[in-house]
Amino acid sequence: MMDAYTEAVVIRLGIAILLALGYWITAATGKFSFGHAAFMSIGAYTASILTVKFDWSLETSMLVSGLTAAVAGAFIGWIALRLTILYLAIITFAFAEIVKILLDSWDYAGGASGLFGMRGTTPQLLAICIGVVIVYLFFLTRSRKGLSYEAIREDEQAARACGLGVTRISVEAFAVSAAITGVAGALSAHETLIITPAQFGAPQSLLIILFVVLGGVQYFWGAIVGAVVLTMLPIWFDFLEEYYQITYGLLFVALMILRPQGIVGSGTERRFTMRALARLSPKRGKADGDG
Amino acid sequence: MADLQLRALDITKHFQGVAALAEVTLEVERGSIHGVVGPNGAGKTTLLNVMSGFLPPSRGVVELDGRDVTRLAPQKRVPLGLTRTFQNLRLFGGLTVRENVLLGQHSRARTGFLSLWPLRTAAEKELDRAAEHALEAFGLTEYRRRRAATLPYGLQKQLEIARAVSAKPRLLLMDEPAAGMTAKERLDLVPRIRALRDEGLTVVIVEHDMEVIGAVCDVVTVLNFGRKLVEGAPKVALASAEVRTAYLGT
Amino acid sequence: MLKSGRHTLAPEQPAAALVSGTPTLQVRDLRAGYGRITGIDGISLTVSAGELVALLGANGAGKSTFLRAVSGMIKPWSGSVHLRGDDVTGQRSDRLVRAGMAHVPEGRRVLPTLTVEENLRLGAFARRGDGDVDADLDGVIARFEPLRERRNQKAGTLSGGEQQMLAIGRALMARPTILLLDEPSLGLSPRLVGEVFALIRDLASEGLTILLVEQNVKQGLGCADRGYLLSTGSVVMTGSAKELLADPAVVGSYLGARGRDA
Amino acid sequence: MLIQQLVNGLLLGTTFALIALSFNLVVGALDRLNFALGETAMVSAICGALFMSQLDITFVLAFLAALAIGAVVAGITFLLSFRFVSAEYHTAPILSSLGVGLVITSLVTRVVGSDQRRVPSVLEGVRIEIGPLRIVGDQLIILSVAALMTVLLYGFLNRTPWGTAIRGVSDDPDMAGLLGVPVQRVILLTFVISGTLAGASGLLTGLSFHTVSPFTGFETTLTALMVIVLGGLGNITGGVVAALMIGVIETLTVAYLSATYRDLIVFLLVGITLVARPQGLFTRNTGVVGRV
Repeated sequence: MMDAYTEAVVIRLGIAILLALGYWITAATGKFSFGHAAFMSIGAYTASILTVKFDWSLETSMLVSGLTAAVAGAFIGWIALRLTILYLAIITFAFAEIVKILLDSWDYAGGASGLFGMRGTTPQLLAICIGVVIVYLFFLTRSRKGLSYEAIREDEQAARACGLGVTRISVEAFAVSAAITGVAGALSAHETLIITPAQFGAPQSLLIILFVVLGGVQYFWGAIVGAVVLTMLPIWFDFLEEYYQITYGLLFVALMILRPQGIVGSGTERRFTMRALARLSPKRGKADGDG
Repeated sequence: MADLQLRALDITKHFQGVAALAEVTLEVERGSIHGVVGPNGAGKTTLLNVMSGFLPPSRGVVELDGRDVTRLAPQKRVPLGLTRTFQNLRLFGGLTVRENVLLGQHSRARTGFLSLWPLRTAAEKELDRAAEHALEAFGLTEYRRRRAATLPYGLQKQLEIARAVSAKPRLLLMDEPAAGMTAKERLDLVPRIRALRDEGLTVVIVEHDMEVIGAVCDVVTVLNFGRKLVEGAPKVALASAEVRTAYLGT
Repeated sequence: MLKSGRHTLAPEQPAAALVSGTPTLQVRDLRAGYGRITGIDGISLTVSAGELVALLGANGAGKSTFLRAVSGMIKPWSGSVHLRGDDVTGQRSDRLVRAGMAHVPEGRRVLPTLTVEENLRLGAFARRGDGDVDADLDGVIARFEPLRERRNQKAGTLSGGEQQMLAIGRALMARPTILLLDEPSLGLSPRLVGEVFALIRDLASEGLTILLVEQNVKQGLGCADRGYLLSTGSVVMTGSAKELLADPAVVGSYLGARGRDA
Repeated sequence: MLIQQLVNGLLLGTTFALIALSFNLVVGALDRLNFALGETAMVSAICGALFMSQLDITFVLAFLAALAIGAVVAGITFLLSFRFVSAEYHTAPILSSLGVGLVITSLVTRVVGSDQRRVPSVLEGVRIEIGPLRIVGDQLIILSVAALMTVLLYGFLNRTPWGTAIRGVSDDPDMAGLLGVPVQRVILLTFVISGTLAGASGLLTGLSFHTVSPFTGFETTLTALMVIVLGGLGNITGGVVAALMIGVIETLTVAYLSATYRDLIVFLLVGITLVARPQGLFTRNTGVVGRV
């Protein structure tokens, strides 16, 4: 058994990983949402209402959360994904704000003062969720569907010419992404034990983006790296807590200038890594030279 | 009656009030190689974009095998047997050569919501073999793992055709396939296009290069200022007085 | 492809250059490219005052890359560019315009939402405050008569030929000492191609120094004093236009069937 | 009563128009959004308010200072979030300007505290009455300053060489460079002008509510985004018209429905517009949207 503190850290870490993996799916198609916290809050409120007011089990409520978030994601995706990246940014941005306003004035769910009465979650449940998502991503990235995500990220017109239903594929990716984010929201609500609309504001959305952008979009495990780094940093350096906004802000700025492709992966220059690896390990270098 | 595979009827396309195409009709016979030529700005590429679904026409109807496809999105025309290439290459530069070909097969593969189960069906194995064949046929096998963007220009052009053919189309629209090619590459292009036709493909070529058009086409349509000028066998059409005027001035 | 690597037909410096002293444009051993892909691999070239020099080669030979590296659109990897004796290697395009180099890129690139007049005036941006801009504007419009009635029309609505005229006229507004023209005939009908080359000849006969990049060897050499032939990023042959046109290797490799027909 | 609300709405709309112009200028120059402009407006407003209340500086000077601060902040944002960020990554400048926004907000709360600041009235005692309509001094200032700045901007863009250069860079930056236009300097100029407009909008909005808070940056950005989407991304005139519309709609909602529904109704309106006409209500600035 873990002590309570370790357990809390592990759960927080797990939720961050789940959020990052969920976001990675839409980022893989090149579509960046700026309001994923909205799907988190939809998931959190759905699950909490079901467990607190209807006494459902967390497992079932969690699945319903995922489904609700997926529906919301499909709807927003359908509006926004036919348009350009800037529009997608604006619409998702605004969507998160609408959800916040609606929750703020929804008295049944506690309004601005929030909802409480949840009974907690376990690291095991979280581990199962992450496991399922990782297995899904493992197969996804090796399938034609995963390939079509990359194709859309590269060139939408060419993808259309190849017969790819770009909107359908991106909406599907967006909905799956929202579902996973919704489940993460449900679990996080049962970890914090009280949820308020304010928790799911723009800073939360930005944090989720930062996980993936820091990690890199190229491989899904990059997102895990980003989530782990950004969750552990404030725990290791607790002085960051006070300056977290400035830190995150500066992190965004520095990252975009120095490594917009993230820690993991090499962006467009895939071969560059091979060269870097070749330089690091003499064996590989030789093999490269021969070939 | 001629067996028409593609009909573009009275196509008109306005861009901000300026007509790029005015009531142009193009009838493509099954199994033919149909050339579309004309001076720059004549509306050739616009016509090709309308036929492939990348631009909706302001007026007019596009029929594929007798079916009205005017409002159908480009990706929905692919399963009906229509694919295209682009004037300026549109490859997935960051993906490998083989992945580009696999994407060309998209409309033939299962891609539904749950289609990522790793067990591969016989049909999918067949597709993989088809991809290898396509690579082989276009001389790309040795580059299959290279990123498409790193290929030399000529091979990129080949890859684009290989990708388009991988959808097993019955009709291929080619937008200036000879653009940017050396004289030698242009000469190689002619038998290659003929071979596509001999495999049962109908080909529509938009092209600047009269030599390629003259050598390969069964029928040529000449456009000028968005209107159809002449149509007919290349020798006759290209030699007509109207065409000489359009190209050379008085 | 040519059999031998380098095939110099004439001395590097023609008589004209020796007379006028410092060449207008001198490029030495320029290398440049995109990403990791080499576009041009050590090109040296000289254009003397009043000369019309043609840079020829098939697509992908590196002609446009060369012009882009010379005019500051991309940073050269190594080598040097001297404009009237001053080292201008790797300088930004707007500085080079002020130093007297005007580059009309491939595809004309008029600014579509600006009017014809605004396009022309922007061509003289570096000369703001110099009172002759209005006079030059009238001069350019007099030269390209069809632009007169379109003066207040958005440039994006012009035809291809008109856009090419506007692009050249706009470059002249900077009062360049050297004009770089990248495939001015691209995408124009043969009739318009004839007009554009007549214009280039006129400009040259008025004494403007021109570096012309062309894919069409016959047209390009037809109006040039000297030519450089490029293949896969290097100069494979150079000489006077007459000599190059008469060389069977040139005719064989570059003109192909087309050249014999024409 | 309705007339009075309409006029109030138009007045609110003029401040929106300034911030929308500010966003649209950057969209035109770079096809990118500067998500820190809301915070830029906030900094200018807070500083202007402090100058007026603490240092007893007249409105005119405080306003000019707000413009200057907006310009400087936007210039810095350009250097941090755009100048050195690779153009290959479309979302990169969105993220880094959001980052700059976060930093601005935290810096302001750290330096001057998170209290709301009062903006004293200007031209007290001045009041125009036309029938039932009443316009007070503050509103007069807002209206005339916003109108003046809009007219000046139009004149600048259409009648001066630098204005033409801004539009040229917005069409095709590489080509503009080949014509001798110093592109990076022109883009910096665009950011500076856009910051000036944001600063003006910030202080004028503060003047209309008589209060400014360091947490309004995000809200301002959101409103501006709604306006420019409604008006067509990058369409300068469309943005101005949409701003006036949204100003009126917000005011009427608050007056006749409830303040809670204010944002909701605007969001819904924009959502419906997008579904029906993705390019916005007005014909877009061709080229820009296609390239974004």
